[in-house]
Amino acid sequence: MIAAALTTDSFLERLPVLARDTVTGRLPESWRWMAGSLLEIIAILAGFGLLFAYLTLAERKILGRIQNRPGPNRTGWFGLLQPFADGVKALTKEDVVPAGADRVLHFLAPVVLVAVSLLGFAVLPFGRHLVAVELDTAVLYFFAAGTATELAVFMAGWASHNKYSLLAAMRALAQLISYELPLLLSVVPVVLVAGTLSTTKIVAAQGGWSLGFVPHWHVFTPWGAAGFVLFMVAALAESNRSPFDLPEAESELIAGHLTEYSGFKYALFFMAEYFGMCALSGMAVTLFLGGWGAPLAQLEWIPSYAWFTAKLLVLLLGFIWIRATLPRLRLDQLMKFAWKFLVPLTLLNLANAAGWSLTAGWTGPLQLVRWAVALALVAVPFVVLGRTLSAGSAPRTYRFA
Amino acid sequence: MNATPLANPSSGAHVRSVPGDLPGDLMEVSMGPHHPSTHGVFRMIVTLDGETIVRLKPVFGYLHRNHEKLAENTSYLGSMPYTDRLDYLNSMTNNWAYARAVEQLAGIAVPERAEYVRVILAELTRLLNHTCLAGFLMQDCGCSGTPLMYAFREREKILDLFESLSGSRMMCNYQRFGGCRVDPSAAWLAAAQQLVDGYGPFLDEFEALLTGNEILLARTQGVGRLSAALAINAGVTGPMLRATGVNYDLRKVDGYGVYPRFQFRIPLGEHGDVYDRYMIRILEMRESLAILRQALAGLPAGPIMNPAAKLRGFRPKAGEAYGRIEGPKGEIGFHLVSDGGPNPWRYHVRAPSFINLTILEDLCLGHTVADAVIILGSIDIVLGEVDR
Amino acid sequence: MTFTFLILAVIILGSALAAALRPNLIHCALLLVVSWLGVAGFYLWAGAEFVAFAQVLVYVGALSMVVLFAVLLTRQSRAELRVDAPETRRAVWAVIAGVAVSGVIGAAVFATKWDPAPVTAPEVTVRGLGLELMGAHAAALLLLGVLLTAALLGAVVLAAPDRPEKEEKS
Amino acid sequence: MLGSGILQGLLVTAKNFVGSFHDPARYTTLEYPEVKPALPEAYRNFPFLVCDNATDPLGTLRCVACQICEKECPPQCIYIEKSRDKKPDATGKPQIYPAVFAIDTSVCMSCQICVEVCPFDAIKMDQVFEVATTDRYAALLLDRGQLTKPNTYFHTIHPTEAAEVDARLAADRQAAEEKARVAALAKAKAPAAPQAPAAPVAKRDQTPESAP
Repeated sequence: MIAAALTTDSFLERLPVLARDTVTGRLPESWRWMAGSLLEIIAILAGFGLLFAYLTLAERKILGRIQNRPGPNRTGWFGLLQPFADGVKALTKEDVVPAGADRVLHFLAPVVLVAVSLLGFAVLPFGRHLVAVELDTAVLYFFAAGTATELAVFMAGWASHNKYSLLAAMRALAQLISYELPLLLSVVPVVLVAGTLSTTKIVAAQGGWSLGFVPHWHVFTPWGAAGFVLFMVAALAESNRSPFDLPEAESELIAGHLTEYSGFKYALFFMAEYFGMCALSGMAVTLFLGGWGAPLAQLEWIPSYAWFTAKLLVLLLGFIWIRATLPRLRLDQLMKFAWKFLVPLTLLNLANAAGWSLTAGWTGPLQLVRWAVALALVAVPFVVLGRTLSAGSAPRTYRFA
Repeated sequence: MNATPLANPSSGAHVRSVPGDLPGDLMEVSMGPHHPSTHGVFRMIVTLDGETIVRLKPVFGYLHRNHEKLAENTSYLGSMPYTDRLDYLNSMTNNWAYARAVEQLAGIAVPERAEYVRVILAELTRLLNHTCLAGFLMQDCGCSGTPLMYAFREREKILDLFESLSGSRMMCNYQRFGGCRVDPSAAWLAAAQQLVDGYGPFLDEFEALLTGNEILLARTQGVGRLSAALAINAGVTGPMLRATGVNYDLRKVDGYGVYPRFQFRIPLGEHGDVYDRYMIRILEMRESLAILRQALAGLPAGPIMNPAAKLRGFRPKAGEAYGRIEGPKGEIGFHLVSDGGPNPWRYHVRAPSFINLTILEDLCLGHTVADAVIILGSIDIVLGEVDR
Repeated sequence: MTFTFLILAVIILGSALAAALRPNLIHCALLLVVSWLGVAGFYLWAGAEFVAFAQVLVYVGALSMVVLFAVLLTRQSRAELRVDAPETRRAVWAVIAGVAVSGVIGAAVFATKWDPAPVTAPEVTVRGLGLELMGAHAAALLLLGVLLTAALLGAVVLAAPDRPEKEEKS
Repeated sequence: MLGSGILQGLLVTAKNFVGSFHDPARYTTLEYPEVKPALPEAYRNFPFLVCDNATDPLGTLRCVACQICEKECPPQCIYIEKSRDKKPDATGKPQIYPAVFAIDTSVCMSCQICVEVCPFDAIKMDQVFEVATTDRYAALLLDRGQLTKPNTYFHTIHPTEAAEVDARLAADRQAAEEKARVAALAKAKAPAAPQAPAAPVAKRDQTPESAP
């Protein structure tokens, strides 16, 4: 932690770090680092565990309100105890393991999935001094941890020894692999412009405001906006959420690779999905929305971790909103969308970002030219590729007899 | 490769991996009868080559309640409440078809007011059925229940109308031979008018949510294509037939009841795929609204029931009759053979869902599992009518 | 420091050995992945973070899937996943191959002069790595790119429907 | 442009989300146990036997055990046993009454055909829908005592129909008395005439229709 910055910030800002230091202060020197990181782990687990619990409730409430009904409001005041009720239900439900199942893998799959999806939180800068692990290659670490989820999904599908699970495991793998490419490629422009893989430095690169009220967040640049949208679409697919929730497509393959799971293992899978969603949204906030930066200079007094949480919640609500509205893609359309639409767009976006950083020096009228070229590089391929993608399908007109 | 029972040493359970006559890499999956998207107890044995369907064998009969034999031992009036249970979504149209068949058999005249009320109720049922179908189809496509909930919200308003008129939301048992059981009150007619006025905006909102949706266009266009020739040979009727471009709607062909007095159009599709079937039903709903407006405006006064019609001890003269109407799912008809007794000698229901379902395999070949679910959804079957 | 090195060595070798001996091929593939993770841990222990996470990204993420898909697609049913019982004739050939390979590696190991490990690992930043890669080793990087695209095109050709008469239904 | 349909869809769901907070049309849930549903007057569920006043349910029971509803009921869920003795009905005429009148509510489908065919307005449709019981057999077989409910209750659940039925019954009773009075007058006016044939039985206006 940069001790100098500690003193200048407001008390609220330094509160979490102070809390940790007072607790570890009592321990002998050699134990202090271990205790400190242990506290951080507990904080992350508790924080995101609670966020997962209330995210499930928020999802059911918002879905309900969108569908003109209240959502759960019987357990506790306004349904606030619903997550704990679900947790108890998941714990008390019998854990059935099918006869032909491969017991070891069947047990390991949810454990590995949750463990891996938790790894991502280590490098996310939640606040000015709140990053668990200060890594030079943080972004690479985050996506390296993310790829292991495929392994766990495969283990779940294969170990259940059930036709539906096998079909779904194959679908899930194909989807996860083909959407990993646009996910990574949409992050590369940020690394290129920020010049570093470390998340704290990326957030620092987005500090400051120009013209008094426009923050230097990447999302307010043409390539940044395009990159943000592409990243979010790929994140939707990577965490098996709405338009891409093929693996557990309830209308076709019952619960996909989760068919043979019940009880707490089933709940673990959902916990992993929500952790994955939170981690990817956290990374999106860090890369494109200026991490814990405040949108306006005057709002600096609100602590940085409050800004991070606010942006995270906005993105998560977006996930839920999309889930309530959009139908599901078919597997081949999913693949076509990834390879023929997302990957070319992300590559072009990379070129766009390179051009953007090269022309950083231009001023005056050249600035307009720079913005025009960058916007054109985003809009034109989108429209062209969009037209080829939806070539055959358009709303039709009908004749009447 | 013969059927090698898979000897699994650890558990000793013998699992048949691949049925005998299938080449090596095919996999047989049974979808149903407990499956979230088969609209009731219906089973499809699907043989898959990877994701594409190679063979599909529909299996139904799980909801067979012996309706036709039962009718041979019940009086003509006694069978009327059972017709509600055929296509349990549209009891009013089932009642009307049965009433028409008996009226033709016994030659009973129907007063004009009753004919108008029957048209109003049939068109309300068509709105109800098509809205529900659109909701279920989107549910199969993957929207997590949102369009379905909007559809059910509107359906409840129509069911409230049926309940305040006939006493029950879905099991109306409302039509009698020679008219209707209860005369709709002025308050009921005002409520019906209000519903009709509010339905247009709902349809606009529903179409805004769905019809232009790119994912939906990609999922439904070109899927489950039905050719006009196959549709005619298989005896398919209703929106499925009109989606292939064949202009056949009993309301225009037979001109039964007072339909000739109303101006309305029949939408026709060209490709006959799932998207056309969905859009035809949306456009039909708008036409039903037009009919409802005209019928509610022109409703004459007068008796609701033909006074000469006898309730009990009804013994039509020997003979046979076939009464049919354009139900929401297609041509629903009742074939009655009477031997002069109080019970029909033979009672047969021509159920549109059952006949439309016979071509399920032709539509699904070459498509994936996800498509088969949507194609089944677009055929709009109700198992009560399929199995009888 | 040597204690963690020992643990890592045990993990890598142990899982590799188990992968060789396990009858169930899927278990072998997954144990192989564990050994790759061990190698990544080894890189972390050596302080090369970039290589460690690249190893996890490439091997545990993508390559494990290739191995698992290969295992699944080439086997028809679980029964044939069994490995045949050992026979003496194949054991002899295995020993000969083992001796040959270890001989070559042994020669290479003893031939090189191991200078004592430098006191501190060189301070390597990602920027430095990037410049190095793009500077001195640019040719190798581009060659690798060409190789991978060739592999990709090969895969596409292989995966294309080999039965040309099954034309795409309009 | 790709995605415009999706955006339109998202707008619709957003409108519904916001609407559910202020627009009652977009918030259709009825919290059942706390808020009872407002049943329309025509609502029908399970029949009940009407008796004219609550004090003497068996005495004023309108049902005369003619067993027409038993024959006409499609699922055959009504069981009637005639009484051996007679009891005077509303107009004082001795009538048979049902010794046993049971309806198996697990079979009854509330189709109200029994109400339609009953010539004596003795059976009407109730509006009770909270009928859950723990016993699967005996509790679902309602006997005469459980089925009988007073006419006042009938007025509370089906006001218009009850009023119309009462008017018709009153008119019939009045016509019957009128006929009885005319007959008595004719008998009194001609005492000298040869002994008039036995006083004509006051025929009720609504005799059961001719037997099939």
